[in-house]
Amino acid sequence: MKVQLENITLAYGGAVAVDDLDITVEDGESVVLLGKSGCGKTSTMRCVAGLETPTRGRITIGDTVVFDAERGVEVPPNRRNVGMVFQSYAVWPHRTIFQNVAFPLRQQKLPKDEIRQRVTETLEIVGLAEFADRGASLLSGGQMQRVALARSLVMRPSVLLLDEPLSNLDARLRDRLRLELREIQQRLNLTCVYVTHDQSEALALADRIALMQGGRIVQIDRPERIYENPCSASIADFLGVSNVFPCVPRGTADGGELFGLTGHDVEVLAQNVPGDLDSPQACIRPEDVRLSGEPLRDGNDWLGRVEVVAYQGASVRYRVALKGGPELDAVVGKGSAPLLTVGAEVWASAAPSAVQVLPSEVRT
Amino acid sequence: MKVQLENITLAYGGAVAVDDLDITVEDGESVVLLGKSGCGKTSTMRCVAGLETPTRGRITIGDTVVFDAERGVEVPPNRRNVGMVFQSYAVWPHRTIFQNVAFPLRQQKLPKDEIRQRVTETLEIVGLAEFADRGASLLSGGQMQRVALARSLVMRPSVLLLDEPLSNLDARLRDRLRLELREIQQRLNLTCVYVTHDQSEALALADRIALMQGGRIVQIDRPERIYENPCSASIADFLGVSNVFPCVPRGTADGGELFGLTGHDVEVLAQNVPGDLDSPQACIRPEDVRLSGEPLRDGNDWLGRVEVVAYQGASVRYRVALKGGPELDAVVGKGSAPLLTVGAEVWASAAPSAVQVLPSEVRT
Amino acid sequence: APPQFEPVVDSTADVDTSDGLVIDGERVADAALFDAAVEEGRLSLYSGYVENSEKEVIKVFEEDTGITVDLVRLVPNRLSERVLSEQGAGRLGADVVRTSDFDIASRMRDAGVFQSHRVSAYDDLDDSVRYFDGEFYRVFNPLYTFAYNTALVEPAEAPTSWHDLTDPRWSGRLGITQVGAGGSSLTLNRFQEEELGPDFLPALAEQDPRIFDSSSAALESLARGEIPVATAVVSSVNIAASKNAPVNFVIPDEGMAAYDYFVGMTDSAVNTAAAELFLEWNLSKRGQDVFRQIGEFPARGDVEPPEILAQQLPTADSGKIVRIDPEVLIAAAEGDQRRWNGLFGYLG
Amino acid sequence: MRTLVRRLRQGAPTGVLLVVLGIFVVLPMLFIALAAFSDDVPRPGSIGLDSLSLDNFAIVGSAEALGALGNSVLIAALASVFAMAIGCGLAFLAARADVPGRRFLYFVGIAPMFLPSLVGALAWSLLGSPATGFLNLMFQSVGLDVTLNIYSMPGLIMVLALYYAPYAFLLVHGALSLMNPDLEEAAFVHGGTRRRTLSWVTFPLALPAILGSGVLIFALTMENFPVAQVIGNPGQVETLPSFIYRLMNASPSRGTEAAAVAITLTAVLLIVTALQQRAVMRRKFTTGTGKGVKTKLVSLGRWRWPLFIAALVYFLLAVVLPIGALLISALQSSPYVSSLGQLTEPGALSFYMIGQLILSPDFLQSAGNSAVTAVLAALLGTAVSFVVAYTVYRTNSAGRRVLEFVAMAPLAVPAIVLGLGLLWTWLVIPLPVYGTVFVLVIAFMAVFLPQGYRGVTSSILQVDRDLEDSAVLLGARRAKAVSWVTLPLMRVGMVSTVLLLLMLCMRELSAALFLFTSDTRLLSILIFDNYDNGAMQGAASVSLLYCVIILIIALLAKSFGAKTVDGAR
Ligand SMILES: Nc1ncnc2c1ncn2[C@@H]1O[C@H](COP(=O)(O)OP(=O)(O)OP(=O)(O)O)[C@@H](O)[C@H]1O
Ligand SMILES: Nc1ncnc2c1ncn2[C@@H]1O[C@H](COP(=O)(O)OP(=O)(O)OP(=O)(O)O)[C@@H](O)[C@H]1O
Ligand SMILES: [Mg+2]
Ligand SMILES: [Mg+2]
Repeated sequence: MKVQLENITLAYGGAVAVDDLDITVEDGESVVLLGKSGCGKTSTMRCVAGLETPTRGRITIGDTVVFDAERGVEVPPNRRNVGMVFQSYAVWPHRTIFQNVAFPLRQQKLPKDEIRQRVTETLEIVGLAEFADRGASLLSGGQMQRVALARSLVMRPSVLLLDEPLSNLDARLRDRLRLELREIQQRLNLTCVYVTHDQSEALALADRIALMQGGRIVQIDRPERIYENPCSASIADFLGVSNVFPCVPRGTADGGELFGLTGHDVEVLAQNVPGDLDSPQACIRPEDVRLSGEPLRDGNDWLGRVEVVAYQGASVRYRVALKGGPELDAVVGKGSAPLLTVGAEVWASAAPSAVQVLPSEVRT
Repeated sequence: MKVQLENITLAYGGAVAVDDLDITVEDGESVVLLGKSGCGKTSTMRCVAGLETPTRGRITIGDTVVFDAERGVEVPPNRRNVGMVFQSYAVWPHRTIFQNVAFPLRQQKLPKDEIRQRVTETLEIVGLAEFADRGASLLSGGQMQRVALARSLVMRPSVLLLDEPLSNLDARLRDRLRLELREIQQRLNLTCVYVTHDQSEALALADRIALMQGGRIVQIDRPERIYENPCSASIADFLGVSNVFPCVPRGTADGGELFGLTGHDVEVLAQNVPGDLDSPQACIRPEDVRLSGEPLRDGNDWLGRVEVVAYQGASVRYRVALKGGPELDAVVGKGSAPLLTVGAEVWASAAPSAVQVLPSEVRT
Repeated sequence: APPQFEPVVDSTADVDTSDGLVIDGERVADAALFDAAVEEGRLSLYSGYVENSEKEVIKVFEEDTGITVDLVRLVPNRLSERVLSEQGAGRLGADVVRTSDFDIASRMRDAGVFQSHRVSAYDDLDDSVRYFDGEFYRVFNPLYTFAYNTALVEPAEAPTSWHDLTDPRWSGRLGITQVGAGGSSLTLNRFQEEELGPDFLPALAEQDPRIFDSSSAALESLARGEIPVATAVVSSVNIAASKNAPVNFVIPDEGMAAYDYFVGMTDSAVNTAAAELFLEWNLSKRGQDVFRQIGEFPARGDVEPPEILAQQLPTADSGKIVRIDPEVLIAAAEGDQRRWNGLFGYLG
Repeated sequence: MRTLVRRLRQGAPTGVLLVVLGIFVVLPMLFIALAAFSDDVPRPGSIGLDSLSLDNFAIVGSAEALGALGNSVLIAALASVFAMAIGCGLAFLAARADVPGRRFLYFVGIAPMFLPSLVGALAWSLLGSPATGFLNLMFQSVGLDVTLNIYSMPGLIMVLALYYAPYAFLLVHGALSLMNPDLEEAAFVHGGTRRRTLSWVTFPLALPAILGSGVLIFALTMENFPVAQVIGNPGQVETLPSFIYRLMNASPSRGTEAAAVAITLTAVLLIVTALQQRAVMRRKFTTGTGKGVKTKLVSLGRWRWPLFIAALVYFLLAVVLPIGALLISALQSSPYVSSLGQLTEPGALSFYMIGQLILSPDFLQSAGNSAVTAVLAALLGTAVSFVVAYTVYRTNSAGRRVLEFVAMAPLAVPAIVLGLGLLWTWLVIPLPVYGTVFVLVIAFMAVFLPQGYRGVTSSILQVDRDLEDSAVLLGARRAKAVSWVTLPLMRVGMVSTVLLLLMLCMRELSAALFLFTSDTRLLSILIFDNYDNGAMQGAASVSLLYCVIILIIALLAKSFGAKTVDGAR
């Protein structure tokens, strides 16, 4: 079911948590909400679920207006058929796991057998089948989180809201559940809104990613597009582009436009620069920086010294202090180049196509 | 301060959560506890903090025996000088953030000025300085988590226990805090025990990683070593080696030993195989699998069809169904190869040095 | 083993119901009234009279007539509040109301609570007994005097007159009840002012007595020996003594105060016959005798004053039973209270 | 316009509640207020606004009233402090500490409730009167030269503190048993000593319960009449309740002035309530969160036994000694005891009277009435309290503050005065309940609404909203979510509240005085009448039996909710 939020504003006491927010989630679509801690993700979800009453705006689920500040419409949460996994789990400590998970089915007045079967199935998915009769307060953090997840999954709501549902699980389990979630979502054609801070999770689960800043959506798009074309430097930064430098235009040059990094002697060549920028920032992904013994001569080559080496499993992260320039982060695949040591002199290179010049913030 | 746990066993009611566990964390060392949800990580920390009373064993912090089941020694938590970030945050809802964070310093009876200064400093580190006077229950999940972190950091304990302290924070913030944490830990020579499910976090923070399974430590070693030489297939699996196949030895061949994958026609060539294995498993990291149009002929080459393509930001994850063999996961750097589409025929290759054959479980 | 308690009231009597109600030869009701009353079978009584005493009365009445009495018992002040409220709402549940205090009774009357009923002996009754054409009657008078704890004070050493109480011997050892505690206290106060002279109360105040809020609390303390001497009501002392309390009362030389109890049939009475019978019985020799045995002073002049705890009470005309005229009492009430509070340094 | 409609719809539940509470609570109080401003008592039939005046308030300014007020405030303040200390301490021990005999301590906490304060006061006057108190006799017989004088300001304060501590106990116990120990552990780990942890986390988190019971106890001790009468009066300690009592009992009755004093008292107490409300509304006290409630016992270390013994001493003072005294006085054949030795003489004690009493129809009927009324009123009262508390703390409906004020208002009116208002109300309201048991039930619900409301709120504040909301999201109606999640989590608090109301209703006298009929007499009236007749022995016997009945009911109630909230196992 399509979920549509129009001009939603929510304030706690005086503090505005959600600020004139607009977003549409299509039927069967899975949207991941990304944003800094405290930017209003949970609050937005609570508005959709009907747990908070926005001061302004309208919320439509499917064809039904479930909230309209102007017309005084407000459908109570239990009539919205929205499932939600709470950031705080909200597992009922006085019930067993089975009872926790069976609850939504009981509400739907399903026959006992079916309830037992579906609950067991779902508990198996989250790996808690053996704990079914354990009291829910006698669980580890991750186990509780899985109970919360199972409880919402078993319900098969038309809209599912998941607030960091996997944050306390180990990587393997998270991987598995992520796939299961995606599978279930697609099979049941569930409309999903998902909050996660795990980038690979966001990418794996999202049809679209919505970026939130200060209570509003600043960009919403397909994962690879948002990843490749962030609207602003702060979004880029948020998405893991750690090399963000304020810069000033120095005119057009061979193969792109030239920018000087503010406060440094270093210049950078970039392609596809939008015209007319407030406080432009040059953004370079660490994975797009190549390190080698000699300049690559395909656009930008800077000489520098390795300052920090951080082992990251499949890759290595370097911090290189550029000569007359800022520090630059580079992530290099483990197999693709020999390991550098701290103090080594290297050439850092970046193709002009990999350099994005963006406004520091989106204009709203 | 050195922390030493000897033969610690903890049971909740009947259920054993920590089972005859031994671990020594050296002075100033940072150990990351990794393990499946529910394997006993939190319980172990609670034993160190003095919040649970093990049924057996001894715990030494520095030179003091803080717990000894046999001799009936049990030092109360507040006299152990151990800081702990709770998985459930345990932020005091009835106090302001400032009061929450200042608590440990008040306990140390520091002068007011110093308290104010240190609290402000710490709040700045976690990015909550502006919220100092906000009631702690009026915060978002991530903000509460940061309060919990700040509260333990400000205390400068001799041992710091962190139970998934960054799980609800966004990637950027997590990155930053992770560096800060590491920096503080090294500067103050703190002994740290850290639980995290984020692999890059584990790698970035750990001097050593301790792998826990079913209430015991099954492997403890330096990050890159544990990553490269897991003791067992289940550890490898846990560490993100998604290609784990049971196999049977087929004798020695050119450039290594040959194994047949159980239930399939496919064979795999491996180097450095330990002798005498129970139920050997062939483990191949997805990042070590290369996909190309033709066989690479450096050991293992299998023909297959792309089944799933998952975009992962800086890399792409493929699932390839091998002809006459199992499905194989491969992660390919975004820049290093052209994108493949579902249904494409490819050759999957892996160097024999990248194939590990391991016992399925560690013998204990 | 049961402790040896003397029953307060000896209810044996010769009851004949063959033609009306005849008890010990006295015709209490004629056949028509009695049959109608028996027909109704029960009646509802709102009473301000001491609970246990009222129950003794009811017990005997029920034995004599076979009619059940439903009792609602409240202290007179609250009784009046409740009766007036119920009356105002037209929901008065009582057939008969008994209360002390002329003021209360006449305020109830003003509110239309009572209906007049002339008892058969009406014409023989004194004007201080029948009021407003039989709307209510004075039935008996409790006697207010002082009493002592027989375990602490030898009878020979007990004070015998009110003025003895001002003897330094009793300084700090007396218990009295505050003046605002109701009509009884006001009556005693007036008695003291009129009969003992204006110096008595100041002298009593000098003795630094312990002041109680109600006479029952004072008696309770007396029985337990917390104080050796306290003002008390004869019937209460009688009942307490019957329960083995070591107390006895004094018939002071100067006499004692007698305050009034009234009974009347309500305008809204449902069980009219039973109510009428109850009035008849109350004012019959039989009824009066019951009150007498309890220790009250009967209102009918032709009934002997009681003998209580082996002391024969003086007769009405001995001058030792001092009844204050209601009008006088009401008129003096405010001034008396003010003076008393001032003398005893009492709030209120 | 549309917002207006929404406002109205949002306000609807509050509106209904306000109407209900309006009839239960506001109307009686309006009558009292009217009386306070009238020359004549505005009884049914003569209600009108024609005799309005402010004259009655002159008495409020009188030296007597001010003196009594001063005394009362001092006594109430001190008694509340002690009662709170005892109650909270016991609650902590019984709910959260590893003392020996925890279940027994729960009993210790509520047992003094079995004794109405009237009976407790009587018992203590038996024990501690300077001339013949059993304790003094005992001191004498062992040659100790001390004389305990209960008839004094300290004595009054002690008796009040002893018998009001259970209020604090019940409310705080409910809140403490919901507490998430993670919060305490966090303080413990971060260097807090045990005591510091308690004072920084545990008790502040129980603040709504503590403040709530504090206000309650303050108000109740302030207007407590029986103790003031039995203990204060012989010691010439003047208090406001005895002042009001005297006004009501004066001849002619000065009801309107009593009402004026009561109204003033109401105003004072409303201010106190408002302050307390502000403190509670400002912060969140949620501790039982969705991340688990794992109630864990706090280890007391070497304080285990000393604290246990302290609790026993309280038990001795509040229950054992008084019951003993009552027993002796119920059994003894003469009320006068000059030395303890006298009691051992043959025939000095006898069960005959008690036996007689048990079999008497009066007693049986009143016991039955009391039990029925109390059980009904306790259950309904708790239900109403819950609905009100829920509306106030869990919804955004307009007017919820008003609701809270109304719910707390009866606290501020002495029950004897409120009883009068109730009488007028139920005479005027054309429903056929006057004269039946129901009117008593309604009256008790109204009188004890504040106690019930406090009891429920102290728990409701502790349960995380997310827990209930998640049930609603999973398809439950709100009512179902409440009954499946919120209520079970609050069980300890709810059971405590029911118990509290049950005991209060069993003992309540003043509110019933004007409303009972011959068929609906209550035990408490029997006790009071006995006392009023000076029949101490009767009062003691009835009190003892009454304690037994209450004990049975309480144990039954407790066994319904015996499990604490530590999760299904
Ligand atoms: N209070 C308790 N009572 C009974 N069993 C418990 C309790 N707490 C935890 N357990 C059980 O003990 C085991 C270990 O729990 P622990 O909390 O140490 O796990 P963990 O490794 O921290 O897991 P997670 O990563 O999910 O937080 C789990 O199986 C859990 O179910
Ligand atoms: N109950 C509340 N009262 C007042 N302010 C609140 C409350 N809950 C949240 N806030 C504030 O509203 C803002 C948005 O909160 P929200 O919970 O929506 O953030 P979030 O995006 O979910 O953050 P996180 O990732 O940390 O969970 C935050 O600044 C927070 O401090
Ligand atoms: Mg959130
Ligand atoms: Mg854990």
